[in-house]
Amino acid sequence: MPYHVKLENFDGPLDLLLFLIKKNEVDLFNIPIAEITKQYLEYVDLINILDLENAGDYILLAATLIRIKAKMLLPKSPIEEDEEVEEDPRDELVRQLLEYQRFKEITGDMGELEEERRLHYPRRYFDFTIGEDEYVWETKGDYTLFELMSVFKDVLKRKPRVTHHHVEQYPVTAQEQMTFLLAELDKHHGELLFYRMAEMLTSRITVIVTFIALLELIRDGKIEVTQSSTFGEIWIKRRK
Amino acid sequence: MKSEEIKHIVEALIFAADNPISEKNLRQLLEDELNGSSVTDIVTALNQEYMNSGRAFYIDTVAGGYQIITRPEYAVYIKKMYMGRVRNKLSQAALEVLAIVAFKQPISKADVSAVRGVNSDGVIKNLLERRLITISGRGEGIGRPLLYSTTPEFLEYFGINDISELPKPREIEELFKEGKYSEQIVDALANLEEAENPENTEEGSEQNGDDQSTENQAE
Amino acid sequence: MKSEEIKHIVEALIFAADNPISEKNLRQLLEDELNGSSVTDIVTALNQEYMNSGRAFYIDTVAGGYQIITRPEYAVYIKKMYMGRVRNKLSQAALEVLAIVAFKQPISKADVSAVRGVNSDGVIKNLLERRLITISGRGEGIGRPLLYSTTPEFLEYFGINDISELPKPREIEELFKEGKYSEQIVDALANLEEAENPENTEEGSEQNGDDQSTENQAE
Repeated sequence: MPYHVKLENFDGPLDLLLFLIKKNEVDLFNIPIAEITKQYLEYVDLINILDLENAGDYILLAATLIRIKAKMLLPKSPIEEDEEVEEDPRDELVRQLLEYQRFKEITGDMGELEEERRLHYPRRYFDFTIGEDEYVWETKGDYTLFELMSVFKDVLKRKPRVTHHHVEQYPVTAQEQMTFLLAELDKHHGELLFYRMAEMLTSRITVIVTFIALLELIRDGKIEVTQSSTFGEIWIKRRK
Repeated sequence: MKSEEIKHIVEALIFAADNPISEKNLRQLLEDELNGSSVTDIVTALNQEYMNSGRAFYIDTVAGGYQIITRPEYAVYIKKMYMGRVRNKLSQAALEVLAIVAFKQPISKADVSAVRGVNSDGVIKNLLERRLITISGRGEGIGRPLLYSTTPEFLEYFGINDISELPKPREIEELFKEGKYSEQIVDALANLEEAENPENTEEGSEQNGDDQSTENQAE
Repeated sequence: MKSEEIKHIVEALIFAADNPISEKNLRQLLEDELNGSSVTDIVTALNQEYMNSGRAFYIDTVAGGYQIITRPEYAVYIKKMYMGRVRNKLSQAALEVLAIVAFKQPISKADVSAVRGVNSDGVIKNLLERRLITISGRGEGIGRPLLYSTTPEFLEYFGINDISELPKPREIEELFKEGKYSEQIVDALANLEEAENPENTEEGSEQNGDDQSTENQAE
């Protein structure tokens, strides 16, 4: 009779290990590490395919098993012998298995409690309209911290982060403003107060772009700018 | 089936329904067992019993069907029972604002609104009145805006002792990050499993050294 | 107020409550009218009446309160009524996590995962969603991890009045005694266990093979 194991039934590496120990009918306190490790690794190969989410945990235990195996094969170094006398490399694992087993054992009983309770149904419909303009009760009016967290997460997700990626096409280009500036200068006999020029502009962004255009024109040597004092009036002049 | 038995099934169904249950629905659930008897008669009989034994509830006939409700004379007590809760029930908007204040406190009104993308002044006022949030200081920015934080009442509502016990945004993100397989899939598999093999003990799975035909649920 | 009247008010309140209602809560709602009478006696009397008249429901003591629920024999019909709308049973993994949280609460996610030897984040999130566990504080250790505990809904879910009604996990010593192994290993393991077990104090969990007088302050 071929054996078939339902892999999804294993709730983690310890569960699998306990299963192997039981299946092989070996003493939990004297685990034949070599054989159990071999079998464990065979299962892990399969689990890797099926239980990707927890594959790491299965592999971690595989590594532990291999380490224990290696430790048991090695002759004890004198130093080690001094430090931990009689320490079996398997002890920690056994302890972990027993601790896990404690809780695993009672899940069956808890499942029975659950089963039994599911045969009983409480009332689900609450609709108390007491006289006109009275409340219609809503049930479970309180929220949990988890629900608060849930709402927080949803709000953050819902909101497109406008503040960070606010991309907008400028209504004007530096090129346009260079042309505009030169035309204005021509209109005003080649001389213009910067602030007068700024007054003609409607938006802040246009002022900024115009300023860039101004710098561009200075670099090209087409205009020059003079200021009589700090914070004083800025004169823009056409260079001939 | 005896008519007494049918009566009690009808009672159980009306009792446990999460909405008024229609006669048609009751008939479907009882399949053919109802046969000759009339649902109306059964309900009348039940109500007669309730009346005779002075029960505090009765079965009412509403548009959608039957529902079991308490007699009006007890309304005053029930109202008292629910009153506090109803008053405390937070709207979705309030819950959102509360969540933002809780996990980003201290925070200004403008920042709350910015996160939600909706003006939240009204909701904030409401939460202030309920004493779930409070003004806790002023920010550094332009105009030094008022900053809001949660109150001890807030902690009580959510059953924690101290503001430091509130999860950090990083922890929230961690909690909600999606695994490769969502829990629902795992659950679904487990249930499938159960349906196929009510005993999930491994008894039958005999070992067989090399024969690794660990085929998924063969059978 | 006559005792008959009080009985019916109690009945109405238990009937209309959407959660198990505690004796304390009932007393508050009845103010001083309850005075001499015992809520337990009233509930017993009501249950006797339900029994005698063959009602399909009865009052159960659950999660530290009273709740009116249907008798198990009607489950098959009600289940049919709710078909497809009832929550799945808990998975084996979820039951494991609940068992660990129930007996080691408050406990961090990392500690739950350590006992199970497998990452339990997804299961914990699912249990939070189902309100069977809740965040109850922060631990003292590194990074002050969030701690989890069971909820009243947990008790209600398993139909128990308090946590002591859960099946107890065997003591680790008892498990040791099952095997045939040398006395030394038992002692070594028991010490290890003891040193690590005082759980809640977190600090004390200095693993130490030799007998550090970490006398069982736990349990």
